[in-house]
Formats: sequence, C-alpha cells, structure tokens
Amino acid sequence: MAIRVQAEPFDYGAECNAFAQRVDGAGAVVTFCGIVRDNEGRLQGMEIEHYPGMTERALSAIEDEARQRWSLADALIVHRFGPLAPGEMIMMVATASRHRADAFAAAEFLMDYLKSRAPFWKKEHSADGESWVEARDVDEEALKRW
Amino acid sequence: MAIRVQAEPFDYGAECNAFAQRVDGAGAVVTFCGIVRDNEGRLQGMEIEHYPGMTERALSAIEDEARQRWSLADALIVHRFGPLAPGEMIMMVATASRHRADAFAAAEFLMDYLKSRAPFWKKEHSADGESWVEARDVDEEALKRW
Amino acid sequence: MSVTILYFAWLRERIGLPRETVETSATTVTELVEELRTREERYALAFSDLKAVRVALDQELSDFDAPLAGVREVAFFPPMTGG
Amino acid sequence: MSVTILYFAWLRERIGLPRETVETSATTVTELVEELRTREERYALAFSDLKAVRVALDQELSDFDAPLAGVREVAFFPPMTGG
Repeated sequence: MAIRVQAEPFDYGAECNAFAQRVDGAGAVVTFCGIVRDNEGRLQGMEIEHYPGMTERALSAIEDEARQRWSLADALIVHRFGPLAPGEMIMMVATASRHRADAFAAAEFLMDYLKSRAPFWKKEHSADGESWVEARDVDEEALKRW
Repeated sequence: MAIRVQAEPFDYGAECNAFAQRVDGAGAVVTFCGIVRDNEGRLQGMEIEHYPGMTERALSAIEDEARQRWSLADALIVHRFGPLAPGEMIMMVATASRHRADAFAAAEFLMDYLKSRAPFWKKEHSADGESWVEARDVDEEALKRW
Repeated sequence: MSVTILYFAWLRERIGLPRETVETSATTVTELVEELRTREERYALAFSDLKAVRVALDQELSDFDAPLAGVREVAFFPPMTGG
Repeated sequence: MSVTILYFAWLRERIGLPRETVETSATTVTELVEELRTREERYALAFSDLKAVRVALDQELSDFDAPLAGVREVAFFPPMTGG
C-alpha cells in the first residue's frame, strides 16, 4: 500500500509495471489515470492546490476503507499538485486482487472518494483567464452507491 | 481502437503509456491486466489455446458493443496465447473516455464478455499434472448485469 | 454436405484431433452430434455431457438446435476461460 | 483561545492570505464564521454563501455546528475537486 502526493511528474506506465510486478500473486490489476484535458486547445494549463498533511490523512483513510471493503493484495495512489500542462497526468490509482470484481470496485471507490473527499482544488488557466474548477453534482452523487 | 491476439509477451506499462498518450483529450484512462497466479508456488505454467479467426471476431464484436454503450475515445485489447509462466501477463484491456464512469464501466464490460465469450481456454500445469481451467458460474453471472 | 469440424481444449484431446472434414446429412447441430456419437467411443465420450459443450457456426456462438444449412465450419469446445 | 485558520482556493484568494492565527471565544465553527464575517468586508464576501464552503477541524472534514473546544487548526475551503 502506498500513497504519494508530489509536485513532480510520474511515469504512469512504469508505475503500472512496478505495481503489477510486486503483486503477481494477485492475478487482477486495475489502474486509473487522470490526464489534463486541453478542451480543444483552449486550456493553457492547470494549477492544483492541496492541503499538506490533511491530503495524506484523507487519502490514507480512503485507502483503509477500501481495504476493509474488498480483498486487496495492494493499492497505490499517486496525486500531483502545483502547475500542470495539458496532456500531463494528474494522478493515478492502482488496485490488485485475486478477483477482478474486487480490483475494479476498489479502484472506482478510491476514485469517487478521492474526487470529492481529498483536499485538492483545481484552477484552470485559459485564454479567457483563470477559474477554479467547480465540484460537479454527479461526483457527489457517485458517493451514494458505496 | 485496437485488438491484438499474440503469442509474444507484451509490456503492460509501455502499452499503458502509449494508450494514455494517444487519448490525451479524453481525461480518464482505465486499464486492467491479468497475471498468471502461481497458486503458492504449485503452478508451473499455463497454456492458452484459442480459435484463430473467431477470437478476433469475438473481441471485435465485444469492443463494438462497448463503443455503442459508452462514450469512448479509445479502447485496446491485448490477449496472449501459447505457453505462459507464473507471473507473466496474460492479457490487458484499456479504455479512455472524458468521464471516469464510462471508462470504468466499459473496461469491466470488456473483461466480463472477454472472460466468457471469447474463445480462449486455459490449461494449467502443476506438480499434480495438467488440468483445464473450468469456467466459473460467477463469471457467467457477471454478464447478466449488462 | 461437407462440413469442417474443429475441436478445442479437452474436446480436442478426447477426440484426438483438432479438425476434420465430414460428409453429413444432419440438418441441425444436435443431429450432427448424434452422428458423431455413433462413430466411435471417443466421440461418444467427448459428447457425453452436452451441458459442458459449446458450439460455434462459422465462428459465431450458436445453439445446438440451430440449422446447419449453408454452414461451412462447426466448432465444438468447452465453456470459454479467457481473461 | 488561539486557533490557526487556513484558507484554500478561492477562499484564500478572497481573504487574501493562506493562514492566520486568531484569538476567539467561539464555541462552534458557525460562531467562528460569524466573528470572521464582522471583521472585514473580504471575510463577509468569502463567507457569504456557506453552502459553497467546507470546513476541516484538525485536518478532518467536519460540520459548521461542530464544537471548537480543543481544536488547534481550522481550515475553510470550497468543495474539493481532486482526481
């Protein structure tokens, strides 16, 4: 189990391979990766603010909850903060289990909670100026199924 | 959209990165990777048999169905056949969408159908001898939710 | 009519060959299976429990009561275990 | 009592600082917000719509009616947008 909150870019593929290699008894690996969308070229960049200390606590709590709900061999959360360019990877999660249903459910659960319960805020920079990304009702709704 | 059925190993991480890079307008990427479990060291290896021709047709049909059901920017299926050693990667799927819910649902759908509707058969080699892996009821059940 | 029959996994092993071409007057898959069963013990054994056998006609999953008219390739195999 | 208050995202921008330490006799988050609102226009503006504000007490998400007794760090921020 690992949680990393960092300003530096990460190598999604290298993380996927390293994760899959250390859980090879698990059989099923699911990963998610979030990428900065360029919105048809209008987005110039993004800045992610976070709450150091609380971020790590919140992500640990979310991961603990996932481990209680599903049989997981391992889980990984990597989330960047600071400035990001279009096309850059914002974050990733990975889950491993003997059964694919557990790996899928846990990854989706981690994403749903991370999206609305971990203290990150996104600001977009475009030709029209700056704006804070607003939370979407659909993301809050997504929590209700768990 | 791509489907590859091959005897050669593939590099899961490299596939993840290449896939994520070519869909960077999509925002959300989900991947699944299936790994040969060693069953606490008892499994010596595995052999995957398939039905050349029908395999590609079945996988294409499954992928087409996923594209009709969800808004996908891209999808990838790679599946190996022939001999595999414990710890080796058997197959992977990847999906990309603007929304993570679509990417997750489509990846799980592809896995569920691929598991029970694509003509692959696994034979395990262990110290006790050889045996064909039996289809599990839970995998057939999984199709009913779609 | 002449039909190519393919066998996979343990069906292939029990029957002892991966493919063969047969002349048949069967009009459905079920009739074809009945013909095969009467040929030799190994066929009877392979087809002893049809709940454990799936069939594809010209590379599309099908049913045992499907008509054989126009079909060129029939494949028999156990439930699939991909992924 | 003395409390450290942190502001994030547009709350930080509207109030104009990321953190400050205040002396307060507020017993709940709601009372603390009332105190802040009366200090200056920029606080009144930042806290004008509490439906758009979330609060964490000592780095745990909390509610506006939660007691402040023993709390050392209060953080205000908009709904989170991670992932």
